Amino acid sequence: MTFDFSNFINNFPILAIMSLFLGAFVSSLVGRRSAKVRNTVVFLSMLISLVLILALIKPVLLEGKIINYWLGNWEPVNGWAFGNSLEVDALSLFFALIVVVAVFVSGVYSFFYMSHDDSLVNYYTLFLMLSGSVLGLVLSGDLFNMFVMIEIMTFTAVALTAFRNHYEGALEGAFKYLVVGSLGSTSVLIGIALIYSQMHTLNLAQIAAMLPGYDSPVILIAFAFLFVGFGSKAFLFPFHPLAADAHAVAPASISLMISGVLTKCGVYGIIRLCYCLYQNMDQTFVQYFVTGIGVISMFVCVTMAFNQHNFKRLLAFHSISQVGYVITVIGLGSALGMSAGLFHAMNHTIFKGLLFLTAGAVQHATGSLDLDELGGLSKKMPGTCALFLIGAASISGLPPFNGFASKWMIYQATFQKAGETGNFFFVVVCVAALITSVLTLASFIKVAQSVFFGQLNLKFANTKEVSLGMRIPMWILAALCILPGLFPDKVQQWLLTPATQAAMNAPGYIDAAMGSGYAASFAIPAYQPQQIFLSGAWQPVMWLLLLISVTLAVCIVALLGGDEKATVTSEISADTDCDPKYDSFFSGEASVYSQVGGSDLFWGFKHNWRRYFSFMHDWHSGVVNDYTLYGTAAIAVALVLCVIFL
Amino acid sequence: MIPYLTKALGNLFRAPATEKFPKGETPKAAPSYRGRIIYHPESCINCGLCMRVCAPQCMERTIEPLPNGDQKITLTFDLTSCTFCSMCADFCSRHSIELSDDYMIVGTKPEDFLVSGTFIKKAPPPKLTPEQIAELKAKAEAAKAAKAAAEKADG
Amino acid sequence: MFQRMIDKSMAKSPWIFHINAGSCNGCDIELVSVLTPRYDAERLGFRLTGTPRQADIVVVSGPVTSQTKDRLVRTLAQVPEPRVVVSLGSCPRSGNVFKGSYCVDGPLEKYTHVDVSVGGCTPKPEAIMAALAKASEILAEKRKEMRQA
Amino acid sequence: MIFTNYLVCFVLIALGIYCMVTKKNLFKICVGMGLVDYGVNLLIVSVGFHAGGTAPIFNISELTRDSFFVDPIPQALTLTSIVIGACTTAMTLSLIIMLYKQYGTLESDQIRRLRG
Amino acid sequence: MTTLLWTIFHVLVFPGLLFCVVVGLLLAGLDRKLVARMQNRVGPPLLQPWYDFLKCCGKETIIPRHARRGLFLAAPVLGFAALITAALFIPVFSYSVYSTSADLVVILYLLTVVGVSMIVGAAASGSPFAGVGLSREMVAMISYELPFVLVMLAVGRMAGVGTPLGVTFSLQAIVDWQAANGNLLFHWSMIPAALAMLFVIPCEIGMHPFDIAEAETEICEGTLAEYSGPPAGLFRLTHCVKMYVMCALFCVLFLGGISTGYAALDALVMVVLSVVLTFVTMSVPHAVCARFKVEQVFKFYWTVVAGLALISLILVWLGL
Repeated sequence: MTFDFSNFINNFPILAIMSLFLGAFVSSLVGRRSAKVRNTVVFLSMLISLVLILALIKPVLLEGKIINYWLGNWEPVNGWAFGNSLEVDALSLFFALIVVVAVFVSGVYSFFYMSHDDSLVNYYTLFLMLSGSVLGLVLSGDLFNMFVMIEIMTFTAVALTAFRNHYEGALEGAFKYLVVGSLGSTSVLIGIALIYSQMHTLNLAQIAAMLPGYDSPVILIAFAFLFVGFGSKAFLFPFHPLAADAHAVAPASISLMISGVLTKCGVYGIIRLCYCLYQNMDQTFVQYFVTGIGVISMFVCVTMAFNQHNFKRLLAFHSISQVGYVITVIGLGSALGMSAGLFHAMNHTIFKGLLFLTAGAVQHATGSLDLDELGGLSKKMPGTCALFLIGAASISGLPPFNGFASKWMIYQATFQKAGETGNFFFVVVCVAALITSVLTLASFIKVAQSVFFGQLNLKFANTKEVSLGMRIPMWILAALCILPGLFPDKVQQWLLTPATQAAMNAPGYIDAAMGSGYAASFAIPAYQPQQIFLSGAWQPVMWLLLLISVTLAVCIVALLGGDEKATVTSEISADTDCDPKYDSFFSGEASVYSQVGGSDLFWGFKHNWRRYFSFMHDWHSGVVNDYTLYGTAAIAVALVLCVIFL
Repeated sequence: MIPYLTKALGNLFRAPATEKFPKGETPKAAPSYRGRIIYHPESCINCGLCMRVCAPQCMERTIEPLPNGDQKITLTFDLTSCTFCSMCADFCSRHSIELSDDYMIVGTKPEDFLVSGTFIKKAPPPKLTPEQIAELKAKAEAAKAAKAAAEKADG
Repeated sequence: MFQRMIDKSMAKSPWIFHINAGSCNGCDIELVSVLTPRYDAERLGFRLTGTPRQADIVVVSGPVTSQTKDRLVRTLAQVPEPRVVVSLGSCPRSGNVFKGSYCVDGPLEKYTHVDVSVGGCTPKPEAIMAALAKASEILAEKRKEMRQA
Repeated sequence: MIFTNYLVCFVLIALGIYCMVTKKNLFKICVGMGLVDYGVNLLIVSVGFHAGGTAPIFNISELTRDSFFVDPIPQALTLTSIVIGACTTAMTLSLIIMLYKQYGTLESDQIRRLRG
Repeated sequence: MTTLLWTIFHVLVFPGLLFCVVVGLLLAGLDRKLVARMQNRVGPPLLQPWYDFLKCCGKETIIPRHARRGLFLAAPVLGFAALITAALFIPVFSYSVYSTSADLVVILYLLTVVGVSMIVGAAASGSPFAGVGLSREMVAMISYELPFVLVMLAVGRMAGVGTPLGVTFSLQAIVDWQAANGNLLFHWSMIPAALAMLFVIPCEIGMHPFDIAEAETEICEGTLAEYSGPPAGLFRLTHCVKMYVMCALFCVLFLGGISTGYAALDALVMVVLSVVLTFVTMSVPHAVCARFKVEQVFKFYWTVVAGLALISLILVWLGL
């Protein structure tokens, strides 16, 4: 008997999903007995899904295979798909990779981060269900499957948000998330029903084949509903207050999941919707629509972050701002834009995950997330501080890190689009992206200053660095932050190009599911692989130069001042508390806790925009009815726009 | 804005207003400048009025008796505690104190700021003992008697 | 060679930090007038810094009142070596007219070694210039001593 | 007749959203969510409706070219959707109970600690 | 082997470290001298920045108790290195060493790194004055970044109209375009952008009317409040070199077509132009203006300067 590995690999996607769901089931069964067994089960199920998905890299991403798994072997008959299917092309796998890595890191972090909480069995069960549903969503080849997964995802996320229900606002955040999130889910469901009413099928590939040639207003309405639905899962404007509320109160490991994974599901849904199902990304209106929403999310959220006093709430706004970047470039409809968007989506999961985990570490160590209260933690938690700085540099797009590589691609994509089409709108988009980047930087400077630098609040004098188990997942993410920044061309070659081509290649997706020639029979033109014009990337020569310069600068200091025996600072006195020489200069005053609080920074900027900020503050009223109203209005606007312009 | 600009650009082609001070000679102070104190001990009569009027009490007087009964009087002005109000000079009836126009009162040691003068106050003639008085009286009487005798001899 | 260059430039770019230890502002105004176009201390490399950390010459004016004493001591300690302390006017050395007041904790020499003093109430800018020039010479000497030590 | 279905589900959804947007009481918001759910379920069922069709219960051997039945998939979908709706309601209610315990009120405009 | 030697030469001597430092310190000295002359003073000697830097190197380095030692010391080094790297990407007219296809973005970000390193250093020093200083530095950064980006896009579009992508961010391409079609400064649609860039230069460097971050009398040198000794000297040196880098960037962006073909002569022209630019953009405003307030800087840059750049961008976009 020969074991046919290349066929067996077809089972990997479903096994990966099932291992997570089974893990949830088993851990809830056995977990009450012993924490060790529970953790083992959780760890094993995460590990299995990670390994299975990693094993798919070679065939799917590198060799371009599209895996089709028909549940119960209900293969399509006469060009009509009956059964449920999992369809894994490079795009799905790309997102699946993001998901499993994030889940793994978050899970390992949870073992230590959540160790002080009770009823952890529920936590891990919900956590694994969340993971499984997200993985199921991105690997699914079936529209209704996607809806079910979205619902599971929303529930578990809500439940996990409210998990620490004694925290102030945890229940409130969860409630808002549930109410408005269910509005989004409903919107998806309506869209699916409308599509089904016209297509009489739920298989993504088949719909993708039939839709573009089908002309009906119902389809356009369905587009609006689906877009808003997926958008609400990505927390795009105007659904962003939910994310802010949910992130701020959820445990950090769950914040990572919500920002790094759940929003990616929304992004994935939008990509599938626009590129695969409707294939209408070449229409100017859709480009304007998607890009416009992206730009608004990006800009509004980054300015909202200036108003925040809560560490995680601030991160939450940034999270949506970065997703706004992704959506913006995906809306360009160019291969480079897609590539940039995917890269940034991946990077966002990594660096935002890292930042949420550091926030979690700070909360774990000090019990506070208040930016005005914290300060000077870099002395007490040097490791966490270094990790935070890596994350902050990445999200602000400073050169050596991954954020720079992807943001560079984003600017190029938008400006190339502008150059090609001669359309001023995309110039504005490019400028907005650049400015948002600076504002992001400003906002993270604020966090760094008010949490890690400055003076130590005496309240937190006994703070200890978090345990190694919490730092290792963070270091994994930090390494992932640095590596793509160092080798963007490899990432481009191995991950982004296959995923981009797969996303743009709707006929290939259709043919893989429905048999070759199926797309052509619906008059969908065969896909010509698009060249990704990247006018330069961060190249090794620049590394060399930067490295040499750094060495030089160090040498200068060493030569000129460093060998000066008399000027070497004595280490001993730096630590004694009595020598005023080593106090901060505070106009001669005694060194008391005199931190410039987070809310006091950037006065010059906020003062000029005070009207905007006060309007925005009122607009994010915190009342669930208002948020529902914004959601409904979004649906209504999308409907009107789609009906008029499409 | 424009006037400032023209002024600034014009200044480029004008000689600077800066004095050459540390190089070259020290500029003179204003006519009635009250600078470093000059003390003329030779005309001092040790009346002590200057010390009475000095607000920061910058003078110090030491009186050192000499074996011959004279007094060596040293008056020291500590310029680091002087306000240069010129009160002492105004009150000095003998014009022994004057405030010069030397303003360069810079130093690294406390001694650099001291202005002092010494003069010797002659001791008054010693007192006569009763014997001496008697003797003197006797002498005087003798003289008187001699004079009277001479008159008598003439008359 | 670098060391010798540093030695040379030490005297050419002394930066001043000014502490007002309860002064009546007379000396402070004169110190600022040193930087005006007429005297232009900048041509000798002098520059007023805002922080003691970058200062080479600390100029103290005022009779060291009990309110300023702690601040003065702390700030003086925060000046990196080599440093030169200049007392400006009569007050820091003696207390001047405030001598013996209940709120004066002078003189300055109780708290630090004063390298150069300027007398006068207030000193003329030329005198201040001369004192600063002297201070920068002392600065260079101190630097040499430190290097040889 | 099928038009009535669509009208009713539109009305249900609209009422539900109206309820969610304007009613301050948390329970009423929950009711609104339920209404929206029912409207959508009705929509899905109506989508699969064929006038005069039979119930889609066959053996595979009975299936012929002439058999005329309503689309079974929407019904399956509706079942799933109903289950999900029930879960939503349960979850919402439990959250409302906890919220009432913590905040002491059911008015949504007093439950706004997270804002700005 | 020779390429390696050339690389080392480029980084060390020209157009890298030595050239930058010498020209930067020369410009700084000139600036101080010129400002002094405009204020009717004699002013410091031309070599004063040298003396300042060397003197700082001879001083003690105090690391305050609240400071984060590693970052506190690494920040100036990192900023200086990033600046030198940025300088390497700026071609001296035709003599371009490491021109890639998107230098402008690289330079923009490397200059951001310079600012950020200063901010991180300030944050790491733990002083409240530095806290205020860094927030102001950041506000200044937000202020000039918008017009800078707009200018960059306008130039990129102008020089890249013929290319397949329609835009170019390569400084080499921009220089070549100017050599063929005339300097951008003399295209009337680019004049507003050039003006905007002239305004960006002093704020990017933090020269006097815009030195809100280092207001020495107000917030005790702001970001540098706790720095002493060599690190402080390195920050000052960075400041001086930045003057040259920004002037060179302006020359390349708007006067790129005046290459003579000889690297040495080009370098000389660059230095002369930098001196002129220093005078126009830094010395004159320094002598004439009082310091702006924080919110005034922001307002000025986002309305007047950004408006100028935007006009240019729109004109260029309309093909004028």
